[in-house]
Amino acid sequence: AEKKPEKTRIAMVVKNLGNGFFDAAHTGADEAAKQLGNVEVIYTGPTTPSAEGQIEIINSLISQKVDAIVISANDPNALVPIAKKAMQRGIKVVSFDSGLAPEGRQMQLNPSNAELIGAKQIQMAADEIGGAGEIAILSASAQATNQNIWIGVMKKVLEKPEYSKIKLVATVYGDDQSDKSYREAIGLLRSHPQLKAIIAPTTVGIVAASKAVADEHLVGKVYVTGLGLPSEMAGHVKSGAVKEFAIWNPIDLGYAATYAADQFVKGKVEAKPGASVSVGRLGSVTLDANGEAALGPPFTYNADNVDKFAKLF
Amino acid sequence: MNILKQREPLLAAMVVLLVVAVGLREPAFLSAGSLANLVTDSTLLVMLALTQMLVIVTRGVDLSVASNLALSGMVAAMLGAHVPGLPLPLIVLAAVAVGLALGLINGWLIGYLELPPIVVTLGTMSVYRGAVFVLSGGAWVSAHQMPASFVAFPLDRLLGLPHLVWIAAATLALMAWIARSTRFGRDLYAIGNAPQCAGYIGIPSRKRLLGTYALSGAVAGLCGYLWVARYAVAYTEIAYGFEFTVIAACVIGGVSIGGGVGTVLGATLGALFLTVIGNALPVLQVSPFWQSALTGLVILVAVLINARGAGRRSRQILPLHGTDAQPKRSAA
Amino acid sequence: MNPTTTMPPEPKSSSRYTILDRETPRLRTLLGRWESLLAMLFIVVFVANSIALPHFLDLYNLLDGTQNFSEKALIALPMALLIICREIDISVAGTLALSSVAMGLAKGAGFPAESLPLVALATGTACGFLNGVLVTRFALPSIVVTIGTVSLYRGLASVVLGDKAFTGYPQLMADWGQGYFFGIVPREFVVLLVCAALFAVLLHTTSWGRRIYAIGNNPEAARFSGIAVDRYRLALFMLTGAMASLAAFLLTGRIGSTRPNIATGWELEVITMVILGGVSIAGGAGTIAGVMLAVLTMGTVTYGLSLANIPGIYMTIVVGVLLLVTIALPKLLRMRRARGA
Amino acid sequence: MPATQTPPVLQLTGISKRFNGIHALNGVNITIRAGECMALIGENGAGKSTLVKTLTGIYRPDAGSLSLDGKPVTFASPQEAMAAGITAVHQETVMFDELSVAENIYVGRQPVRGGRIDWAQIEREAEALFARLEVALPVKARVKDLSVAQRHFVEIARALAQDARVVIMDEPTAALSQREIRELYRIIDQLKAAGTAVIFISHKFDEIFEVADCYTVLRDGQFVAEGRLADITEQELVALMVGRAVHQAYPKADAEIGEPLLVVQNLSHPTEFDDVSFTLRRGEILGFYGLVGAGRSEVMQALFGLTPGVQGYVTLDGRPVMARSPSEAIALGIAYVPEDRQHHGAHLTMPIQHNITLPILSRIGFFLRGRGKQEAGIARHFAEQLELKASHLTQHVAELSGGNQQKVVLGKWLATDPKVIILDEPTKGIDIGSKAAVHRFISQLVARGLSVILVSSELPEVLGMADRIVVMHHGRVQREFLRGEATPESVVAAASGLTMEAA
Ligand SMILES: Nc1ncnc2c1ncn2[C@@H]1O[C@H](COP(=O)(O)OP(=O)(O)OP(=O)(O)O)[C@@H](O)[C@H]1O
Ligand SMILES: Nc1ncnc2c1ncn2[C@@H]1O[C@H](COP(=O)(O)OP(=O)(O)OP(=O)(O)O)[C@@H](O)[C@H]1O
Ligand SMILES: [Mg+2]
Ligand SMILES: [Mg+2]
Repeated sequence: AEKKPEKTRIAMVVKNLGNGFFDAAHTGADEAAKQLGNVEVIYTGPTTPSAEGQIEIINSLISQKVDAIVISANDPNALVPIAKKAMQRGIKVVSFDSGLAPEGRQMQLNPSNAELIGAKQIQMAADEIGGAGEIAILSASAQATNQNIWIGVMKKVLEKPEYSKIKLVATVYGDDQSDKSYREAIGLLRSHPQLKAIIAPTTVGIVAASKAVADEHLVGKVYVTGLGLPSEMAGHVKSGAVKEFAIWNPIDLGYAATYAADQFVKGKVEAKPGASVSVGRLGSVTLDANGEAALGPPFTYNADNVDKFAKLF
Repeated sequence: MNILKQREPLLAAMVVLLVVAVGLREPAFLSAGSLANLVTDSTLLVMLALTQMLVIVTRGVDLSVASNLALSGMVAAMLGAHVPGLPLPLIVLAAVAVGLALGLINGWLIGYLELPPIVVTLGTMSVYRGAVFVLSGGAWVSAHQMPASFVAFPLDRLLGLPHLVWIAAATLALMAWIARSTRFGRDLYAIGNAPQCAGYIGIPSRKRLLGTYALSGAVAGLCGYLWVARYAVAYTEIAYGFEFTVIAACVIGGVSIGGGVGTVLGATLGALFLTVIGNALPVLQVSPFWQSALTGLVILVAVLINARGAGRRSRQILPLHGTDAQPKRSAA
Repeated sequence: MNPTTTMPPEPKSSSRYTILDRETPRLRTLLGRWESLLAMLFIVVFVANSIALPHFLDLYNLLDGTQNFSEKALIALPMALLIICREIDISVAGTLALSSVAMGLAKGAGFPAESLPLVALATGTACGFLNGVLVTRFALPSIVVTIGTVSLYRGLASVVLGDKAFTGYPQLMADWGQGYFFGIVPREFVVLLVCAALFAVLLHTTSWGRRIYAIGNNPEAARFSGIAVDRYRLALFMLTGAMASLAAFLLTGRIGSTRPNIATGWELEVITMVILGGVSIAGGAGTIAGVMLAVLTMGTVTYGLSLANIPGIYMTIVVGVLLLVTIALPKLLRMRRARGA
Repeated sequence: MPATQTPPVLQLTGISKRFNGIHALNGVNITIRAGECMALIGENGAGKSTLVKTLTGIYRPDAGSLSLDGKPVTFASPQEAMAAGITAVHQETVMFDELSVAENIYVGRQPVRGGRIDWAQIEREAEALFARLEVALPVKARVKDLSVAQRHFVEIARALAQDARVVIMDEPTAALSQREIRELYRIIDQLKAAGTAVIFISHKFDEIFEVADCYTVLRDGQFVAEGRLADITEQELVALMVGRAVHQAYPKADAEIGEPLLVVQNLSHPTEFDDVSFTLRRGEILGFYGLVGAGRSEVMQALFGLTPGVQGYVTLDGRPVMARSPSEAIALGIAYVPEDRQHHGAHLTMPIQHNITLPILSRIGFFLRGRGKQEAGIARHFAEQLELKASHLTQHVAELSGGNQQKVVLGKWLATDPKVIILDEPTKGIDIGSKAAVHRFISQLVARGLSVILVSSELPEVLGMADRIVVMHHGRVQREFLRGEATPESVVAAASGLTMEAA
């Protein structure tokens, strides 16, 4: 006895609320909705980044009979059953940023591809330390999917001859808690006196590592790089602990994912390899054999441009 | 023999032993800088463990400290970020005031409404944490938004020691004085030993409990500012789950969950012990996947060592065999 | 079997005092019961949600919504018994994680699907056994022990899994975790109802249950009354571990994967359910009906909020306030009445 | 001896206090005079302790007024009562186990000098206080290491430490030995001489007549009578209190004593007792006497399977037994009624009926649903036998007066239908009427062929009830008396550790 609302309702389910990255993606989603007209964005997510929390939310979204779910998953597998159920009930599922396993979604939109992201981070580190020396990785939790993929890529990239003088001495996990990340960073500095760079592919980690380096008076001796948001990193770029870091544009990512979801809802594309999906002002992307598509390379920020972008996201 | 039976010296020995053992494996750990960092790193935990100790002594528990810390820290960070030119002391005062207010809510519910502490603080823990999100809209306050003096204060040095250490030392002295030399403090022990009896002899239990949770809240508020300044970032999830670390520090320090027993020295050593573990594991390059399991094991071992002989006490009615032939038991 | 023998066969000496068999039932005492208050709260919340939310009053949705709390509620049942017995178990979520990991390992080792629940059960019970032994043998407070073991259990899960995950569980598990009876009632919910009934019978109608109350009421006197207090405690810890592993079985089946951070933070939610259900943290009081009403109320509130797309963190506020209000309100009213009188 | 003319210190007019509709106190008028010791007398549940708590600001009366030195006062809190000079030794122990003896005396009002508690002064004053009381107690020791009697002295010291106008003692002698009771009398005399008013509550009439000057009788929360003890006999007093005559003589029926039932040989424990041997015959009452702390309770608890690490040889009915847990002991037919009813005896927030059936649940059945009638029947049987005063069987034990709680505990153990019942201070805190009921009940038990071990610190009780008396001292059996040969002097001497020749 439900009257189907006329608007297309697209729910954006993020890893956790209160995360600057996803807030920016939300901005992008709203932009897409405005452009498309007749689209309503429901922005939601659990408080702490847990798969169980996202499952609860999807459950309620299914009850609400939304038209599409755009999700950054906390667990590629755990969310598959519920996502499948959603798809059975006619809801389109598009994952972005941190993906779902293929059977649980129509499409995965990578901000960039993992190869590019991994290579980029190694390259930034290499540039900062002059191509030789010890480096270490400070990640989020050991369960973070995309972090793990990037770390895998980084390890592979390091096998290349041009990086033969760079040695990865440790991978540690700060669980995205500032105190633990800080302590782990200090631990790295202690146990590896020769350390030249810390790569932190997570925003809590890169912030904590920068602070640790500054507090230990190692600015200029140890460089921090990785992935972070300009608004959160601006201070540390200024302090000198970070020379450059990278991130893709989360606004674009949110925009594109929402736009793509709408395409699926309208039946303009089908989820099959090789399909081309329009992503509005960003052109179009093509699905690969896994149903994945990527936007572009990550963007690099440094002292020259960070302030400008800090105001945006 | 007697020394071994006391908790504090044993715990102190364990801390020293642990530091030395880690130092043998990884000499860098014993460098002056590293040890100084260890002390600095322990400060927040020490401060929170001390007030938690007083709370536990009254047979209570304050599960809301970490949420309180996050909320006060967020208030401080937002004041720093959005009210330019606000003098630092005022910001700190605001953080303490927020913490105090939150502590008073706990204290009122527990003292005046006589509700069970674990339930009350379980509730306020969720509420305070949620309030951080509501207040900040979920947004971060990052380093560049905070004034430089705001961020620099905790680690700036006075007479060679960071402010953090001075503040912790002052807290330690204050708590030692409260616990040992004030009626307020002694009343807490009486309340913890026998809550009903405390009422019979005229101890104003309600006021005392209010004061204890208020103190716990105020210190959590202070730590809130110190935390966000030290790590130069404030967001909803800071110090998530830290309450259990604080309680674990107390428990390792010999503070009895059953109330009435606990010393300032013990709580401090318990906090130091956990800090050493937390710092040693990364330095020793223990696999990150082992860290949680090892921490759990260490807590259990420390608690077991603490508990030796504290189980069923038996009395001594028979004359002791040995030197004293005649027992002096019935003194009356 | 013949209890009349316990009565000495001699003439009844009539006492000077008359003692009624039971209190004359008064409506006010009945209405003043916690369960009645909860039931009313539940009805209010339910009706309010039905009016305010268009998608709420839909049998499919409601039944699906039960999946959000079924596993937690399964752990809340033995937790209620433990708390009635003056103990507490903070390590349940760690036990759950470790049980899930054990199933993953067993599956990897080629165990048949039917044996996986047994593997989980064995692991959970073993975890509970360790808790129980530490508590009873060394006379340690359970909150202290389980703060330690929760780190240990979750830590072991992380040691085994590292940065990987177990996936690809057999269909059997998905059937139980995601499946339905009659195509509409989630199996998990049925499991919960059956377990709740069993627990209610155990606690409220058997001598075991009576003894659990007695232990919580006064453990020393219980020991003096010939109750093997430590054995009951140990058994309850093991039961809690076992129920946590049942939850692990269902949850793993529902989400089809195991990571060390599975079910993080559940212990507090479970304890909140139990306390909201009117189980006294001081021991000796509480009912399964209360706990189930609290579970349903909390489930309805959170489901309503999520249907309204209110961020999860508001739910924690609502649940926290609910907890505080429900325990504070009766106290405040009583104080008010005392002052008015 | 001061005459009636001494001025009233404290006057109670129309004091009422209700608990859930029950009048614990109902319009009580009492006058308390300086330099006098007033005995407050009443059955269990008469409202004595409630009165004490009302006077000390713990409860606020529902109606009525207090006046101190003629001026109306109200006590909103115990501090206010204390500040007005009213202190009490409560019936429940008020002790802080982890604090030192000295601190226990001054807790809540420690002297502060220069912003710090003056510990030296506290210890000095505590020592001076004990010197005045002529009691030797280590002031630095923690209270948890003291014996029960020593704790009582700490409580008394606390009441005396504050130069009170009115000192109330609610059953202060319950845990004291003969000699310690003498000490207490002396202290009360000291107080009277100093012009302090003393309210003395006890169920033991010999004590009342010895120490008090006048009496006030309460019954069911109501004032019944007052007067000078010199003008009344014990019989009359009892009649006032109970509202009828009570046969106080120990109703020791000459039961037929059969063959040995419980034989204990060389029972030993590393720290508590050593080489304890005795024999209990069928139908016999074996008294166990000793000073408080002699280790009698420990021996009994060992027999009941509560104490690990016990060695020795025990036979019941000729079969070797050594209970390793209370449930084993219960199954063997041994019941132990503990002396500390609050901690070991009663489940305070459980219904009376569930308290009574707790040890016999396995006999009632695994499923209890539908057996409520049966449970109530068992409970009712013992409640009536023991003249329990309660409004209904599902009432919580906490709501009963101290003595009635003791009756519930007693009923619970009788319900196990034991062969041997060990009663550890069964009449401690029980009023005289009920005490007679308990004694009558004990007699009935042995008449039915049960054997009773009666541990008691009350000499008349042991002498009146027991067929034989075992006297313990410092964890060892000092001497055994037959019924005929025991005299108060010889028994007390043995309990004090004097050798037979000296006795
Ligand atoms: N907290 C309470 N709640 C309910 N009823 C109570 C409470 N305290 C006492 N009563 C009731 O008030 C009456 C008086 O009790 P009280 O303790 O004053 O008796 P008592 O004279 O001291 O007896 P005893 O000699 O046994 O100590 C009893 O009927 C008791 O059941
Ligand atoms: N210092 C103490 N520490 C712990 N428990 C004690 C202590 N003193 C007494 N108790 C307990 O209090 C109760 C009363 O002790 P009490 O002084 O009567 O000693 P007792 O050995 O039982 O002597 P008896 O029964 O011969 O009088 C006993 O149950 C005893 O276990
Ligand atoms: Mg009394
Ligand atoms: Mg005794």
